[in-house]
Amino acid sequence: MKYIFDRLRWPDGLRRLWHRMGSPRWFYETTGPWVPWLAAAAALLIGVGTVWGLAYAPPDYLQGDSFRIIYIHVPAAYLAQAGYILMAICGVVLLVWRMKLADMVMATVAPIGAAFTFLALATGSIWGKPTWGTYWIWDARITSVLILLFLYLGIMGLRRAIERPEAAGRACAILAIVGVINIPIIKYSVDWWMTLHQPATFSVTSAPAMPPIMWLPLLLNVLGFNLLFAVSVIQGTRTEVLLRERRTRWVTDLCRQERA
Amino acid sequence: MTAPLASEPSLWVLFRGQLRRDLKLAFGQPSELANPLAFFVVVITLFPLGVSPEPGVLSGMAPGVLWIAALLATLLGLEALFRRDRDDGTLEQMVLRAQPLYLPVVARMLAHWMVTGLPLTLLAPLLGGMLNLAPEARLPLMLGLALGTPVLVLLGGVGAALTVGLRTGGVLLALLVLPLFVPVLILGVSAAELASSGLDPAGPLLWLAAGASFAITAVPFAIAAALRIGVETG
Amino acid sequence: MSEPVLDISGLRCERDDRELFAGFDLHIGPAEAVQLRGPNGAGKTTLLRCIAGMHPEYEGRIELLGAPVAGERLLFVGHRPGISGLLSAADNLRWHLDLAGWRGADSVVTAALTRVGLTGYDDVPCQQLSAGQQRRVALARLALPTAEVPLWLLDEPFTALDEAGLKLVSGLMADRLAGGGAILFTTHQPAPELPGLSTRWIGAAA
Amino acid sequence: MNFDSFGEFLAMGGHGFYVWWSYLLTAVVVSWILVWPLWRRRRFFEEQRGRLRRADALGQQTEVESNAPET
Repeated sequence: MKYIFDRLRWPDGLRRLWHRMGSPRWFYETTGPWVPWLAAAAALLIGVGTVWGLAYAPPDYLQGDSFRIIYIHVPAAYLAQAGYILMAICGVVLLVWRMKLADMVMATVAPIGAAFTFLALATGSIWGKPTWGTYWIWDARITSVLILLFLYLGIMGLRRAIERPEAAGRACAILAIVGVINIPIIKYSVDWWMTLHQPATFSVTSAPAMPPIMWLPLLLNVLGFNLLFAVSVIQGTRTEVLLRERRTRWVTDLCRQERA
Repeated sequence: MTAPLASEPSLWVLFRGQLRRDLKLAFGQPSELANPLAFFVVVITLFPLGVSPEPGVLSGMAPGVLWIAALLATLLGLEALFRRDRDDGTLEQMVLRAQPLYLPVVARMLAHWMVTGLPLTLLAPLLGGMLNLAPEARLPLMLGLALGTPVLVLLGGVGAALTVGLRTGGVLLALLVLPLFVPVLILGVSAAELASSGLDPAGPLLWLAAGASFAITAVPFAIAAALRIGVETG
Repeated sequence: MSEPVLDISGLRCERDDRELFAGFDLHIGPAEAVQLRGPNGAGKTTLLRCIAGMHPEYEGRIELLGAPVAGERLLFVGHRPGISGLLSAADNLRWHLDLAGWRGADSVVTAALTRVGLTGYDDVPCQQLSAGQQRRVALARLALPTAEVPLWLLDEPFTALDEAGLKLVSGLMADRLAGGGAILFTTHQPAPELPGLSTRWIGAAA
Repeated sequence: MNFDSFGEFLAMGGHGFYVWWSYLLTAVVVSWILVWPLWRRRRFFEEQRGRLRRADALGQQTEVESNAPET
């Protein structure tokens, strides 16, 4: 893969950018100014989307007002999967190009992704109570998300268990790649299994043809949560950069400045 | 400058040598060989005692019980898979010397499957009979296990390789690999269930066959990469 | 001077967040042996593992015959014997031949065991042998035809050996040097008499 | 506005309990996600500051460990 990549004709600028991106210091210094802007945009989008969704969108004709949980459940469920895929991509970058920064991103994404997975699971379960009359049902979607949570916990456990950070990074990369290949297989097998056992399950999120006044706030929240995810990953990675590079000159100098 | 080897290195010798060594090691310790099988039988015995001895109830849950017991028995055998080799240094010799590492890894997993997955598969119809499994489900159950246990052993091998140098191995290993076992469990159980309700089990069995061929091709690379980490420093 | 077998330059290596050595250079030519000396914890073992590719936390250049190090072109004897206690000496050695894909006959195994003074112990499980005998089984790998590789890395090859064992190992090393190989080894014992032997200090006591 | 009064808004057509719990939980988890790295970062700077102060007090060279090359 690296062989193919190295032999493609990349524009010089892109190639330089790619190599510079490998530098944790570059990441730390470049992304610093982005954070307030991203955070502000995230707050705006989520604020508008949530208020709109909670107060202005009409109730669902079947589920009434409980459907308003959708405005956080869907973004959380989406980020839960996106986070795992991001980890696997970082894993490939780490294994192929040995880019330390990819490992730092991967280490940061794991707990954040797990948090969103937990959130998707919890909101889904709370939503289940008014919809199905019980907090827990072995619905295909919820079951897959639960397994996804186990996968996240496995990666976090593995990273904690391995002492050398360098080895922990590559071990997690392997596990993330194996896991990401498995995720669609798990999802389809669970879906298929559930339909085999309880045909025609009432699916909560496939309400037919939502009117724009209902899906626009959802879109806003999905975008907003994406930015929120980006903010927390960038912040977390910046901290991770400092911790791992604590013995380099530039971090020591930074600590000195902070003191003044 | 240096004398060449007697001839070009032979990949077949590499594969066969590893397989022969691992089988010798396995059969050198009959108790370790028998433990996962005994566990399999004991777990299955618990279900009629813990749930219900009613033949009707048993036959309904037989495929699931047999598969979960097989899953746990596989898991039980995984922890020691690379540990002894790591401790006595043979693992680092294998990682250093074997070229490509893929071949001895496949041989290692094949040997492990021959002493765990294969006997489980052969034993399953007998225990299925004790659980009142429908006779027409016997063959699909065995086929499912024959195709599914290699996948379990391979995926488990990744977990075992990743945790080979760790003190907290056992529980972490279960957390790492059990979620990955889910599709195999579902496909294996549904093949047996479809057959026992008189339907065609070919669908899930074909999926299992596809999964097995993919796993045999791709997963040893992941195991090899994980083993390289496992022998580093320490 | 001929092309070096092992060529290390500007090597900097850490372990457990601590720098062991930096700016380390070492060149070993054919038929040369280098004894690595230094206090405990100086990084002798880590250096050997770096070269063998089993310690990735390093910066610098390590080349074997002008190419990145490949495991099949060196022979590594570490603290761990590389011998399975449940298998017989012969089975263990046969496996080491198999690992290298060696097609030849099994007679070389018997020859190697004879060379290390274990005639007749072929089929005894290694764990039933004494510590010194087990050490000899591990070192019998040096007498196999697959040991004819450009570089040997030996970590404390003389521990747990008696006078005769010591002679035996230095004899094997001398043979390899005569065959044009290069050897890098560590030891706490006084170094044996070897042609082309030099000493290299590592760590504080330099 | 979809609701006639604030009370109705809170009640969410009888589903208020579920809706508000979900949003509260989300608020908690999201704030944890955002605060945790900042907290870690602050703790890191405090630790480093302590180390630097100790190094300065000893009057030694102030480079903590200067052997790591610049990246």
